[in-house]
Amino acid sequence: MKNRKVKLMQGNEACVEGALAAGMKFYAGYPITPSTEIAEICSQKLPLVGGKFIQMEDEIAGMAATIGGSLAGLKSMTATSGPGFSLKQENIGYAALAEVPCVIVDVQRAGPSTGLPTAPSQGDIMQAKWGTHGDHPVIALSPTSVKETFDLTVKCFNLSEKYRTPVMLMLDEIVGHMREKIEIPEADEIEIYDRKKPTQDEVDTYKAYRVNEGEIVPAMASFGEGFHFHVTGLMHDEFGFPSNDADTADKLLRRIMNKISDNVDDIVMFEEEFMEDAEMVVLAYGGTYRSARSAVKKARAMGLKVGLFKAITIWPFREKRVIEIAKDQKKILVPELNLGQYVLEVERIVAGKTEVHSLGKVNGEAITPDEILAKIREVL
Amino acid sequence: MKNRKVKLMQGNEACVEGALAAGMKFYAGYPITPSTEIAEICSQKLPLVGGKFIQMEDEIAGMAATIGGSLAGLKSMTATSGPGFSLKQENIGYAALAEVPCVIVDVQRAGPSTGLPTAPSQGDIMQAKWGTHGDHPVIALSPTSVKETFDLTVKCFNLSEKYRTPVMLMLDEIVGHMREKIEIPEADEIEIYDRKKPTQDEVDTYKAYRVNEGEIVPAMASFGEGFHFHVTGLMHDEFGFPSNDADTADKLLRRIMNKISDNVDDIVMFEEEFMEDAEMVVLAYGGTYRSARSAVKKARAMGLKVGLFKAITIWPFREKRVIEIAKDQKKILVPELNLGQYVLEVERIVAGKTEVHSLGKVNGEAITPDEILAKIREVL
Amino acid sequence: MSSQLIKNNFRMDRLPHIWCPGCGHGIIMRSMAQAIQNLGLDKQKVCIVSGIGCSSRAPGYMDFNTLHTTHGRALAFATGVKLANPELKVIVVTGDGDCSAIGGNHLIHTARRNIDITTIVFNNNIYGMTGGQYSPTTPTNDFGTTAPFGNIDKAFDICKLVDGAGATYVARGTAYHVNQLTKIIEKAISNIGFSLVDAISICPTYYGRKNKKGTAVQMMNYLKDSAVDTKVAEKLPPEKLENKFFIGEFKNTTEPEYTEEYMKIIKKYQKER
Amino acid sequence: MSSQLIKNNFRMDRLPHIWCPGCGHGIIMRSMAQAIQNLGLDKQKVCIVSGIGCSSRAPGYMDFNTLHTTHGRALAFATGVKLANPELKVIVVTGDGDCSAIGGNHLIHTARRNIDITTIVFNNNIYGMTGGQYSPTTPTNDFGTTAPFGNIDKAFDICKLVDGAGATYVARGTAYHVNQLTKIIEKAISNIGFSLVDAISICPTYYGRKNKKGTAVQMMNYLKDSAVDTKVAEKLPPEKLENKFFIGEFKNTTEPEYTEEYMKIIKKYQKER
Amino acid sequence: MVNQKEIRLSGSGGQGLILGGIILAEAAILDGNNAIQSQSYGPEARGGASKAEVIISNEAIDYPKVDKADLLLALTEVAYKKYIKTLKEDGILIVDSSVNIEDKNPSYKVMQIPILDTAFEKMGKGMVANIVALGVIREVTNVVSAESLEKAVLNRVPRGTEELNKKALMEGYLLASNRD
Amino acid sequence: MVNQKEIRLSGSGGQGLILGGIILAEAAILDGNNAIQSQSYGPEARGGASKAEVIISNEAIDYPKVDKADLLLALTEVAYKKYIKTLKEDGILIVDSSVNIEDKNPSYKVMQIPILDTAFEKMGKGMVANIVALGVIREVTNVVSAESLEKAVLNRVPRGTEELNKKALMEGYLLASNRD
Amino acid sequence: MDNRKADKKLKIVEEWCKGCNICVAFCPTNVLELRNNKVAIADIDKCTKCGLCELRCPDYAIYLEGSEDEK
Amino acid sequence: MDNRKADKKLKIVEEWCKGCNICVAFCPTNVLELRNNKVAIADIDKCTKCGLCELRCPDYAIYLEGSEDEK
Ligand SMILES: Cc1ncc(C[n+]2csc(CCOP(=O)(O)OP(=O)(O)O)c2C)c(N)n1
Ligand SMILES: Cc1ncc(C[n+]2csc(CCOP(=O)(O)OP(=O)(O)O)c2C)c(N)n1
Ligand code: SF4
Ligand code: SF4
Ligand code: SF4
Ligand code: SF4
Ligand code: SF4
Ligand code: SF4
Ligand SMILES: [Mg+2]
Ligand SMILES: [Mg+2]
Repeated sequence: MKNRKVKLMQGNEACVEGALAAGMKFYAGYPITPSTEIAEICSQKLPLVGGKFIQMEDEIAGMAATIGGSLAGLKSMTATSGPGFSLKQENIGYAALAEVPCVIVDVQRAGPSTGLPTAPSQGDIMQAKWGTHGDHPVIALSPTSVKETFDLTVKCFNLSEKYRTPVMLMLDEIVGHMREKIEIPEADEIEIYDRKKPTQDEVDTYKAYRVNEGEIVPAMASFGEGFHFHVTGLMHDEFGFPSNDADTADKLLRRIMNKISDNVDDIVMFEEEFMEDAEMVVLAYGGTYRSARSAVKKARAMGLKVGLFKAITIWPFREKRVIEIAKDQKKILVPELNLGQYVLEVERIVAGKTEVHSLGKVNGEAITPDEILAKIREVL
Repeated sequence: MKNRKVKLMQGNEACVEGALAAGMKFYAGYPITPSTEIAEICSQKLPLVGGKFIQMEDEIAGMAATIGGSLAGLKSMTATSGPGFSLKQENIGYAALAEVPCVIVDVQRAGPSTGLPTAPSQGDIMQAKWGTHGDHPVIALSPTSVKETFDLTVKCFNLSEKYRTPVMLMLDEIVGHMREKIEIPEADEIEIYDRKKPTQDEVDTYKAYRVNEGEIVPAMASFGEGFHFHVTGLMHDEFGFPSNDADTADKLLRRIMNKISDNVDDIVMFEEEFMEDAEMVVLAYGGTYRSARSAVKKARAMGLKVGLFKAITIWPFREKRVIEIAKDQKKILVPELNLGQYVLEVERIVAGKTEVHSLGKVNGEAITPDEILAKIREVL
Repeated sequence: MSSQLIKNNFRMDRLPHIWCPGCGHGIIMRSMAQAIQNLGLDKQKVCIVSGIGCSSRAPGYMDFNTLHTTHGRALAFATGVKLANPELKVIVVTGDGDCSAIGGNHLIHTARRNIDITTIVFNNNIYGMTGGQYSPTTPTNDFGTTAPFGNIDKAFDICKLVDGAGATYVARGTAYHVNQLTKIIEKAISNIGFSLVDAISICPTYYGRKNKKGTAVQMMNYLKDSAVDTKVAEKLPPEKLENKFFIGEFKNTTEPEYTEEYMKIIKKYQKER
Repeated sequence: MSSQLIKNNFRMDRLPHIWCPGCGHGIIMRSMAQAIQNLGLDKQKVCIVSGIGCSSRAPGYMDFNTLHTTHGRALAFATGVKLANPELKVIVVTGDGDCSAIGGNHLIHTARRNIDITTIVFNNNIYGMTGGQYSPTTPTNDFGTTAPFGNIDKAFDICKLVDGAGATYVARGTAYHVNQLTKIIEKAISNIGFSLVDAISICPTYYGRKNKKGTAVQMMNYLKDSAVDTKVAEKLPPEKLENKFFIGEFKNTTEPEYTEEYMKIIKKYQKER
Repeated sequence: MVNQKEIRLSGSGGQGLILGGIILAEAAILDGNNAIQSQSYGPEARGGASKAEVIISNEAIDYPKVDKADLLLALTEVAYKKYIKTLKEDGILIVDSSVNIEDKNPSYKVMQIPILDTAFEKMGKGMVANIVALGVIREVTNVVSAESLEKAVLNRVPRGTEELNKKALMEGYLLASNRD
Repeated sequence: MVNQKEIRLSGSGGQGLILGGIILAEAAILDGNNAIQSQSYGPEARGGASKAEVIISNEAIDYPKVDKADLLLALTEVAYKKYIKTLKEDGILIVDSSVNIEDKNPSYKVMQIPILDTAFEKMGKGMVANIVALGVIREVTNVVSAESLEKAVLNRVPRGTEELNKKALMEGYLLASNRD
Repeated sequence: MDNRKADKKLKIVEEWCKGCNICVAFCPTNVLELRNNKVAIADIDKCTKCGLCELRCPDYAIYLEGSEDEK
Repeated sequence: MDNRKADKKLKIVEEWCKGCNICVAFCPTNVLELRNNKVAIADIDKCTKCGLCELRCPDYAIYLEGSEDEK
């Protein structure tokens, strides 16, 4: 067995360590509680590995520079919280349409607006999917522990490189700010995916937005490597040039949506526990999952037949598995630190096949295991 | 009968006329296709009625100034399109939490990102609900004709004043840019709602965020009227002062959500046609509704039993009525100029009680009646 | 108990404020209140607007029409308030980050329009509220939590910036030179047009600690020793000006004011009344 | 068929461009290409970045690494590109609206950081792409579709603005004075640091029409007659300068450049390679 | 019975076709009918072909876009080439005489009329070509009454040009009637 | 069997309680246990009461927040007043001797210990109060081993202060053991 | 401001004092001191009623007013 | 730029010309004219090969190059 480093580490710090392990070399952002530690640690650690950190004038610029960094060839990340996440939306849409890989961390705090800046929340879950205008592809993951924050940050980079799309890490103040034991894997234990690049002999034939046979996304050149390509946020053809043609637009948009929906199995991660004989399932994610696990264990100790489903990938949604659960007539309870967001998607997927219950909380405090337990007993 | 003016008018122009009829006295915005005419006409017409127009440096500032204008006592509006709608999101959340009435017009164009700036779309329907971070109340209406644009703009102002909340008019390029016959009602035919203000003898007892007995929202003073109140985007108590108290936060957020959900019947508007014997229903909104109506008429002419449901209020959703339709086993088809957004909410509400079908289009062209007709025949 | 000035101008039940021991913001806020009182403004007609930051908490304590907006957007909200009701004396309280980082665009445009808004920058050369990241006014080579190797950015001179953008009154004061600051704020408020006061504050908690500037008292002494009045500065030899910064009035001109110009249009074209 | 300059520097299959007959943007774009060619820059290492607007369509025609971003954000994207790969010569093409309205904050901050980016403003004093709304550089009293009663805003002098913000090279040229413009762009690109060229363009379609400025030729004549070289201007009496604007170099200094400073930190602290 | 006519006016930017479409629609409204006018916007339109569309009906008009037109006006060759595909098989093409017609045996009816020449030469004002064209269209289709069309034209044209435009209409009527 | 201890350290900002919490958690990890440290952030915290929380367990820790604590350390009266409600009925309160205890007959165990005095007077360095407190807590609860605690302290304190901090720990041990 | 300096008395709002020491350091005549991290008057007789302490106290915890000095 | 002016020939790309008249107006020797809204050469013999038309043509539709004038 490897002699891994065991450390006490904050969630936000693990996010940076994960990013560095994944090969992040560029960070641009603007500080905001409770994500600020991510910027701070990046400013300290990036130069040590030859990477770049820049504090921009605002979140819009932070997102823009992150995309710029990625186009110039570096794995890039930015981090923020609710108000900044709202500001970044326009450029997130740009990254989605122009297919620029990058990672956006949203350490969720209680909103709306300035809200309760230091209080935990899971209020941006729907915004992650719908925050920018127009249809666009979305991948979002949400970690439940410091270790998982490390792992999922690596995963975010991998997915973004593989699918040429912005990927969101939906942290929350609970996980972002707590310190927990973590074993940092050795470099060679970590799977890293780097964007596919065109080869130098393609210089003359390269089309920046053509998907080659057998590939999921177009090969991606970096600025400065000899490929004179064009990148735009307008609808564009295979060369990357603006086009008003209806078919071109349709093809482009459906391709970037399908690259995600066709690969749900590769992207979606979840975990289950206590499911065999469960009559109801608590479906939870992020920091609230920890309360849910505690509650389910307590419930089991009381003899209640409760299962636990951890949604790791938030978007796209794990439709197949949740439909199975619903068909098994297991009731579903979704506790979350908002007034019921993810539960809406669960309701939609379940389509009446089983009961779906919501437990929301928005007073700035975490949901306690006892609150979930009480709801479990009410539902069962 | 009144001698109403009959005119050929553009949708965007009707929006301004409606706003003026409703008492708009302040407009702040930033030009963007296809909403620009709204700003242009406001700049011409507002001074004529003693109102103010200002072109701000960007959409964020446009939204901010609109809120400022409303706090100073004027009925205020801003208009934009996708990219600008994304930028306004942070401050829309502010208006929602601070309960500042104002109207935001989004003339939807094809996205994501810069997309196809002059092409019609209904791609921001979900963003209208989820665009800003954190849970927040949302009212959004979508007109299907020039006349309805006039009427619904009036309605937007009324709802925003009544519920002290930002209200969105989700126009689309189809309705915004077409010219159509409109009869402008006389001033005295138009129902106008003005925000409830505290009386001068309440100067010393006024609490800016206390809901008085029998009222839906707190009475709203304007700056400069002698009430020294405080407005903040932080969670706040009944005085409007920041508070970190869990109960205060909970109470506030639930109150502003409930003021909408408790009054769905007052807010929600819809229309039905051809429903009696319908075996399926086409549920449509905005510009696409017109294609749907044409298609349904053609279908009826062919003997197909198809009904038509016009969603006028987009958010909140007309749950009660849609559930009834579903219970009647009428299949539902939702055609929309996106890859299927509103249909998701229909699916959720229907919860498996009937079949729900989606017809999406994102190539920058309107959905034609024939496309809907073809889908009707496929579904029936 | 507290002084008449405080009682007359502050929301007593909101005090004491949340600022750290020795934070310069409290001194500047008092100076503002003093200036408003000295001018004898009608309290009902004063509207104080801020963004987000330690500094931006000030309006919450002040007993006027007060508005605490989103980060960086105070001037844009204030523009709406002022244009909608030009009778109001609109004063914006902002931080160096709030007004010159995220809010930089609103700052230059509000200056350009010469709209009658007075901006008081509580400039502590750092993002205080979020815990000490460098700001656009942090001097080169200084440290912040996001500048662990020393800041390589050049700092804005906010006064020069708004001058270039079109402000008609521009001045600087400090939390040490309080009486002068009060006078400057009075003149800024009296100017009909866009005025900016760069009020140099101190943040012992973050800027001070990160840069080994010592206690609040030591930081106040720094202000005392390093600030040179512009009028005096002109007469001093360059070597006396090394490592100094300038205070006093930099610009005091009169140009057409935005809301007045707008009212002219209304007067000329208004049909309904 | 077309000239060698065009063939060498443009994407021939994208031409002719979408700009209106007589639009000054085409002249400025050619001047840029000429400057790049004159400097003998390695085409692989040139990256041209723009925002949104008529002007911002330029990169789509130019055969380099090109990036057409979101409205106002070109300089922020460009900052990412440049910092990530300092080897690239980054040139930003932007409009008066793009860079000084919505993009004003990025403009002043990029100038402040003195990062090695050259900004060419295609300044036509109007929002061309959206059909003629007044912009922050529309002169007072001029008309736009949103200034039907005459513009009451004061105009930015973009050169003064970025000077106040910290740019190290600042100059102005026009679509009429093409050879001078090309020289200026060459010098701007050669400056290691933030450079800005305010390239005065003409928009006959909107600005011209709204303000009765006549045909493209008449507007070119206006540029010819109203532009005065700064060097000459110093020697002229004030009455000769009425209704004139200045062209030429306003600032040409050397200060530490952002990416170079960053590389020093990396050299000093980097552990892994 | 529903009587709905869909008309597409095409030519180059600056020929006033959008104004033409608006006037036609307003004339229809004066007749007590319904009308919808729309156009395509777009940066690419700068300098290229321009078009405006009008739907006129005695009933409510649902779908506001014109797909295949009953009548296509084409004032330039570029416009003719671009939009001829969008004319109904049994539609009417009104095309300026300067335009080179390719299809020698079309299913639709072709009327080649010297609209531009008339406006330039006879009237001395190229800018009234749109009004001449409206006259032609009215005369050919009867889709609006002459009375309403004149009223609609006079409502929209700049003061002082009323007589000129009335004359342009007349020229249009003549051009159309002279043909048959 | 699950053995889980939840500890809340409270006092005023600047007393190093968060660092104290981190060290305690790291010591637990050195012992091979699990630990979670968290704290409340917030603008209101400026100058007011400050706290840090640590959960130590021999199993996985799910819910990371401390609701009712097994042990409350309160170094100031403000902190004592604010957090005493959050101590378990059968918990332990370790409180600085300077604090005025109100409840004369509590269900929890009260240990009043001169932590600040010891740090200030005996050690001459107020800033080691947190380390003295850690010594006390260890001695009272045995929640971490002395060996790991010392290691964790030395890992975290500034170079040159190792001996001082070792001594502070010792003083803590003494304070606790002297009591009984 | 009232200018009859001599009439004014020095007052302290102890609960508001955060012990920053600014008033102490900048009192020209050393009237003040910190006790237990709160401002306190060491020697009222030296006070010239110059008002500098009030002017610079960030917390409005010391001021001149009324007719009775604090001792 | 190649400076052997006399060797150069004047060329026109008619499809690209948008008829803005700039080259016509600013040609110092009146070589050019608009025909049918496109640039045309009225009198090539007057051309001094100064290159101003090329410099100011917004559409790159006129230039000096190669060895054959357009007539
Ligand atoms: C959109 C947004 N981005 C970031 C933040 C986080 N934030 C709050 S205050 C602040 C900086 C405040 O600095 P400054 O304006 O200088 O005020 P100070 O606290 O120093 O007085 C930041 C970055 C926020 N609240 N909203
Ligand atoms: C976020 C956003 N807001 C507004 C617009 C609309 N828009 C596009 S270009 C433009 C103005 C362009 O003006 P300028 O930069 O001066 O360029 P020009 O067209 O005059 O060359 C505007 C307002 C947009 N695309 N995105
Ligand atoms: S952090 Fe700095 S600016 Fe903020 S209150 Fe404390 S001392 Fe003042
Ligand atoms: S609108 Fe103006 S700026 Fe845009 S292409 Fe036409 S002339 Fe040029
Ligand atoms: S009034 Fe002056 S002399 Fe008296 S205590 Fe205050 S500072 Fe000292
Ligand atoms: S200046 Fe104020 S807060 Fe500071 S020590 Fe003196 S009285 Fe206390
Ligand atoms: S080269 Fe000079 S002289 Fe010849 S046509 Fe062109 S502008 Fe005229
Ligand atoms: S300048 Fe160019 S586009 Fe204009 S007329 Fe001459 S050749 Fe044609
Ligand atoms: Mg600051
Ligand atoms: Mg422009």
